Amino acid sequence: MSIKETDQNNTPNPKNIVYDTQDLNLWYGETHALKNINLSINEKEITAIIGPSGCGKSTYLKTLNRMVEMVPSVRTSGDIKYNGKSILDRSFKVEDLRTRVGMVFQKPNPFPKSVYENVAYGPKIHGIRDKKTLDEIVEKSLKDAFIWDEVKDRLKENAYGLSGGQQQRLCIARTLAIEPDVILMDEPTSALDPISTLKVEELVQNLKENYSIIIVTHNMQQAARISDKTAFFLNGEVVEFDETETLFSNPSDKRTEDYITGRFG
Amino acid sequence: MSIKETDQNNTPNPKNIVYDTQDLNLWYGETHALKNINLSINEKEITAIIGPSGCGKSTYLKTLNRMVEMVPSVRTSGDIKYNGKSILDRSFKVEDLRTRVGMVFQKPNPFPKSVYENVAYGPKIHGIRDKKTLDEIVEKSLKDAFIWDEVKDRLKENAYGLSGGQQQRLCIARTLAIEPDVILMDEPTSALDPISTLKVEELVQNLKENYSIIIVTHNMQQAARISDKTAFFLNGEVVEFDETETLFSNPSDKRTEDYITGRFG
Amino acid sequence: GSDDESAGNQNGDNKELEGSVVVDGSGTVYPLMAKMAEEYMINSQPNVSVEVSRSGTSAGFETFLIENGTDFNDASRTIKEEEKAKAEELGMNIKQLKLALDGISIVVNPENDFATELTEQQVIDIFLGKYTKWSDINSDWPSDKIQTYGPNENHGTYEFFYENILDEQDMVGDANLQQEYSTLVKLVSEDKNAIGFFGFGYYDNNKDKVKAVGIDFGNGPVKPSLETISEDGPYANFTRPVFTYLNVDHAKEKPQVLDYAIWVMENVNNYAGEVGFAPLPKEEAEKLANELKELK
Amino acid sequence: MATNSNPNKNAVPVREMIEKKKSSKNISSVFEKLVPTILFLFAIVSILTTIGIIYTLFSETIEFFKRVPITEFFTSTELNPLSQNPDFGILPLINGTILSSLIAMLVAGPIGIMAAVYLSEYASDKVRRTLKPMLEVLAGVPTIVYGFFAFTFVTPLLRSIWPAVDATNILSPGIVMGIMIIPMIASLSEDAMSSVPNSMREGAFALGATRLESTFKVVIPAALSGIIASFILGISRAIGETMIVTIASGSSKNFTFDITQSMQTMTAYIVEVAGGEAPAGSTIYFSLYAVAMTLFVFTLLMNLLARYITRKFREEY
Amino acid sequence: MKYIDINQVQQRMNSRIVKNNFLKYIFFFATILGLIVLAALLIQVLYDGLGVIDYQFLTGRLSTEASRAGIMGAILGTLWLMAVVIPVTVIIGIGTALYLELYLKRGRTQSIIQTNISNLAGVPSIVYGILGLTIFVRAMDFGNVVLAGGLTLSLLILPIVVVAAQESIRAVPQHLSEASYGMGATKWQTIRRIILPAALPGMITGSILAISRAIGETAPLTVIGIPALLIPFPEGITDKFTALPMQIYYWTLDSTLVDEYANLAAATIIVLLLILFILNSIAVIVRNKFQQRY
Ligand SMILES: Nc1ncnc2c1ncn2[C@@H]1O[C@H](COP(=O)(O)OP(=O)(O)OP(=O)(O)O)[C@@H](O)[C@H]1O
Ligand SMILES: Nc1ncnc2c1ncn2[C@@H]1O[C@H](COP(=O)(O)OP(=O)(O)OP(=O)(O)O)[C@@H](O)[C@H]1O
Ligand SMILES: [Mg+2]
Ligand SMILES: [Mg+2]
Repeated sequence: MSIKETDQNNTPNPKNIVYDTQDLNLWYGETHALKNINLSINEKEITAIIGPSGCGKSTYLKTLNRMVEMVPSVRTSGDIKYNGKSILDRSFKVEDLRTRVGMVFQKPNPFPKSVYENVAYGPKIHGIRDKKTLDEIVEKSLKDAFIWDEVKDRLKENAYGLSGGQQQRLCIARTLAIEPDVILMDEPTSALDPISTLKVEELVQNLKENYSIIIVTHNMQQAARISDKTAFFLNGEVVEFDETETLFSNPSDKRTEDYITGRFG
Repeated sequence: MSIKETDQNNTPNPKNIVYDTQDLNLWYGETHALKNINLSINEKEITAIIGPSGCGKSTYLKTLNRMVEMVPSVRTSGDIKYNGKSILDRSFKVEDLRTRVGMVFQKPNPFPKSVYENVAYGPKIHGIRDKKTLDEIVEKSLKDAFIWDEVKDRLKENAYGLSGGQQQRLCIARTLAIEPDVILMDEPTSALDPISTLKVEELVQNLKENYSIIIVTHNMQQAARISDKTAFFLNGEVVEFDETETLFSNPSDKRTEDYITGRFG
Repeated sequence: GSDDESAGNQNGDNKELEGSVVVDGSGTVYPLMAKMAEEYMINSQPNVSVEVSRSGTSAGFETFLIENGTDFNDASRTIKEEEKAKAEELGMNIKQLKLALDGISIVVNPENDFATELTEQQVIDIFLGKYTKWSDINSDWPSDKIQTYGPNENHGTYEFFYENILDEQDMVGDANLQQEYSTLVKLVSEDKNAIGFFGFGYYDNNKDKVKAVGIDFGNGPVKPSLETISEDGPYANFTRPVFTYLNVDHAKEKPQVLDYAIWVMENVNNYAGEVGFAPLPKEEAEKLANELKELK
Repeated sequence: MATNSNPNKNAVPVREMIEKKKSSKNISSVFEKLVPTILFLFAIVSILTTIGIIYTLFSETIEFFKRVPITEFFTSTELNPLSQNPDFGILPLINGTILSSLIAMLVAGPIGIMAAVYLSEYASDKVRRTLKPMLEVLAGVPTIVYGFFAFTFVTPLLRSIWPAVDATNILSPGIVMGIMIIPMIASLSEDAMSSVPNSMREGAFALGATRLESTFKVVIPAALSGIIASFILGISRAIGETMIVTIASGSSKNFTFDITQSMQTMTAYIVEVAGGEAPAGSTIYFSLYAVAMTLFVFTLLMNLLARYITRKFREEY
Repeated sequence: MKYIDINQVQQRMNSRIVKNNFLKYIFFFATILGLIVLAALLIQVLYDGLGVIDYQFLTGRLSTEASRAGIMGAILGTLWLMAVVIPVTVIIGIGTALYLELYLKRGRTQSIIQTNISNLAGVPSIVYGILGLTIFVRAMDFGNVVLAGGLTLSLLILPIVVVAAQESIRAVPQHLSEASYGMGATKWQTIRRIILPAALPGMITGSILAISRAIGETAPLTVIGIPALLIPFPEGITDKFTALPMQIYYWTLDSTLVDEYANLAAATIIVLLLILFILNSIAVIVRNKFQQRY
């Protein structure tokens, strides 16, 4: 409940920190997947996370909305503050957190329902029943996700009839429908063709106006193109975290340089 | 029956042709996988087949012992002569062909039986029942496959207890046990570690004395190291077929050059 | 169909009754009881439901002799002392109603043309195993081994045969005793050296498959038939009565139970023959019916 | 609270509405906590069923063994529950059960495995996809129908071929049970054989083996644990089968190995006693539970054995 | 030095190939043998029973008189049984499956319950009959009414329903529930709105197949005790009843008494098989029609 107090409508300070990670460690059973992560993520920016496969990018992202808990063997230490509140605390309701923090997955995963029902799902589970309100939310979310024109005539059709790129934008619209503060994206374009990828990238850049976005990507060009800040992960550690321009043009760590020049990964 | 006449104990003419492929075309349903293949393969030589993934290398190899027929939708046109006999002819008995032409697969596939039984399997199905003869065959084959010393004390153990490299040499021994004329090998080392790979390569070069070997490989160095002749496949066609040395040092086709210098593939 | 349409209307007052009547007990009596239940519902009281089970005489008594037990229990034997004692213990009034007479029929394979007549003693000796071959009885008969058949110990018929005919002497060891009469009839009809026993109804219905043996009780051979089966007739030695027991308390509480009991005693002679039982002497049935009417 | 710093988001004040609804969420959060408890209660039913089965069988069986010595029960070949000096030997029933299951397996084993071989190794995809469901129809026919069929069709047919066969016998229900079990064995064995990787077959073919040789010398040995498990489950099924034997095998309590004769199985005995004259509290009534207990243990052991075999001998390819 | 004499190999080759081809036909024959028997069974049943089936037979009451016997009572009895079996098994079965798959942590408890369920699936149906007789008919004193029979059959098919439901839950891709959780849905909301709808076709198919098993079951009912003659139609779950398979059983047994009973039994089999056929077709249709592609 107290999340409200630090809502984005407070003093519009662009350097507001939305996520503050302190000494985060995470184990999957014996695997030490995240090691002493310290990261402060700003509001209304796009933060990219890059790094070779298995370095812990997805794990970190899933920790931010506590989705990682779905693996039974997970243990964590350290702290993550979301708008000042400690989210790793058991007393913190995950449902609350996830309502404020949306997530978009690598593979488009619409529900096997109609386009409309997909978008209306979030508002509905949060108790919005009024048909008119729902209609408005659906329309607005689909518009914000740049997909309204393509689907407005087939709202009643099953979402699986859409192309992969459309499905992914539908998933983004679905997330927008509950008006989160933050959107987490885990390689949202890796399953898409180049044209759909471009569309999604464009959309992400547009969303930045209203949302804080954290995006995991394999594709360094993509990180460079769209993000404000970039974190480079390696073996569960943050090797470097900086303005995207700085990180790509002038990395301060040798390993970062090796990675972005394609010497490994 | 007439295969015998061209058996390797005939006049030791090194330029004897063991396989002669003429205008071979092959379709998997609609996919045209092999296009107008013409290739003559010499006896007692190592012939390497290289090319990018999906170019039809395995398909061609499997056509040579008609294993490709296991895919129900396969159609072929053209002809393959094995020691002068047309093998694509339905009247040609595949079991006969496969007794003369052994095959080694990419992933080691020993039977889930003892080491001994693996090697004795071929002779047994061909009617050899005598225990002593079988013992001799097993020992000789394992020796020829350079694995006797490693397994002689565990002949009764299950073959799955062996390492990957040992399993692959066991599969080669199993093939040697039926005393084929030709051995087809489909990327026999791609699932092995470097040390095992070297052992298998050494073995292959030794086998050349007595057998005609056709080997598919992804690894151009390997082809260069061990083969006498090399065929370069691309999109189901033979782009170039020549002495290995010539092909690698002085390719006559631009595409071959691009491929061997790593420009694609 | 019913041959006596007026049967239901003889029943004094024509008051419409409803409710259920629960009958359990002997499988031998079952065909008769089921027939009457059905006719009663069709011709007399369509709103009364009479349900008939056939878990057997003894099992039936188990569910009869309890509080809220069944209303009737069919029995192919008289009630045992311990069963009577149990009823007394419960303070339960029960009444024995004799329904009809059954004749134990001795049957052989239809191909058997020699053993058409046997004396009572010969039958007993066969089932005691004193003869093993037909030729042991009569040297003219074939020297094939006799195979005996009968219903198993589950059946009142067996009990009667064992107690009253064999006088509680052990039956021959290799007798083929079956639970199902269907099986039994089949077995006898297909074994030319068979000799078996079962209720008259099963013989009556399968005259094409098995052949009854005439029994000489001292006055020449008698075959079982609706005429010869009676407690003082020529087939008396192999005749046994079948009963149903009424819970009198239920009869007093539930008019449909009493009504059914009266109807049964008034009509049983019309249906007995149809399902292979010989009728009671008229007076005996009437007497029971009148006793029941007094319960009203 | 106002969200006007963010005009774009304000067409519908979703955020605000969600926050408001949250207060009313308490009821649903109680429900949320209740759900696992309710579902747990459902899950407990299966445990209770097992406890119920074991408890009822056990308590009455113990009562039975107070009256009939356990050694007599398991060693006597005489079963005359209703005679004046009753004998309670279960061996005739075990004998009947084993014989009928044996006959069933002699039918279902070879035919089932041959069908599995055909479906897994020889049939084309299309043929397999039509034949397999058709075969499974056989498993869906109620056993009472098979009983009728055994009694009115198979027995007369057998008798016309082999006159020594009795009108009720253990052979006919055994055969029909076998037919009933074919789909089970075929289907489970086919699963086991299909999961043998194709590389095994390729290995055999490359050595010049015919399909028959690759099947019998490579595929079947590799799938053996699955095939054996399917056999054991088939036996378990045959042991527990009731109506076919009840109808078609008569009720003689013979201890004999002559399959042309009538015999009784454990299951048929239970039907006979439960449906016949079995006064509660009598020894014969308790014998029902003792036999049922034996039957339960038999089938349980078979099922555990099947599972053990599949687990323990699972092939690693 | 050659061990393998190519001449001998050649000679053997033909007989090996002939053997292979010959056995192929044997295997094919074995596969269709079951179907041949099925055909024989159907033909025999139709031959015996088809003549009996008419309006009177289907809607009439039971009778000892073969010519006027009808099976409406047995049909209704079977329907009433299903009125107990369907809700009980579907609710408990799906509930159990949800608990096992989604709430219970993998571990000892989970494996005990799971093992228990697969063992229950292998318990002979007649043992369930004894359980029903002891618990429902006697201890709970329901008597041999629909409720007792229905509960007995429910316990009998419960393991099948649970396993089928578990499989359909497992078939719902993880990423769908992740998406739902990712939007702040609670566990129950996710189950109710995402997992259950997606798993439902599979659950329905599995349940129908289990229910058709229950419809054909006879052994447990023989143990519970069903009246041989029951003319009134059952009107509720506390009424006594008879059911289609019981009627087949009684008529088969009594066919010696009255020959025509064999025809009545055959006719009842036709009705029973028809019902099962319809149910199975529905199951297949549900499976094919509502199968999700994710
Ligand atoms: N469910 C799990 N159980 C156990 N270990 C896991 C699990 N998920 C991930 N890991 C391990 O944690 C480490 C980090 O995995 P993670 O998925 O976060 O990597 P990633 O950077 O997202 O990789 P990719 O680019 O391949 O998606 C890896 O070593 C992985 O093997
Ligand atoms: N069973 C099959 N059914 C249909 N198409 C097939 C089948 N096997 C191969 N193909 C197609 O035939 C073409 C040649 O395949 P093939 O396996 O021979 O290539 P390859 O050169 O061996 O590739 P790789 O190096 O990846 O093993 C490919 O386009 C492939 O998709
Ligand atoms: Mg990842
Ligand atoms: Mg290949």
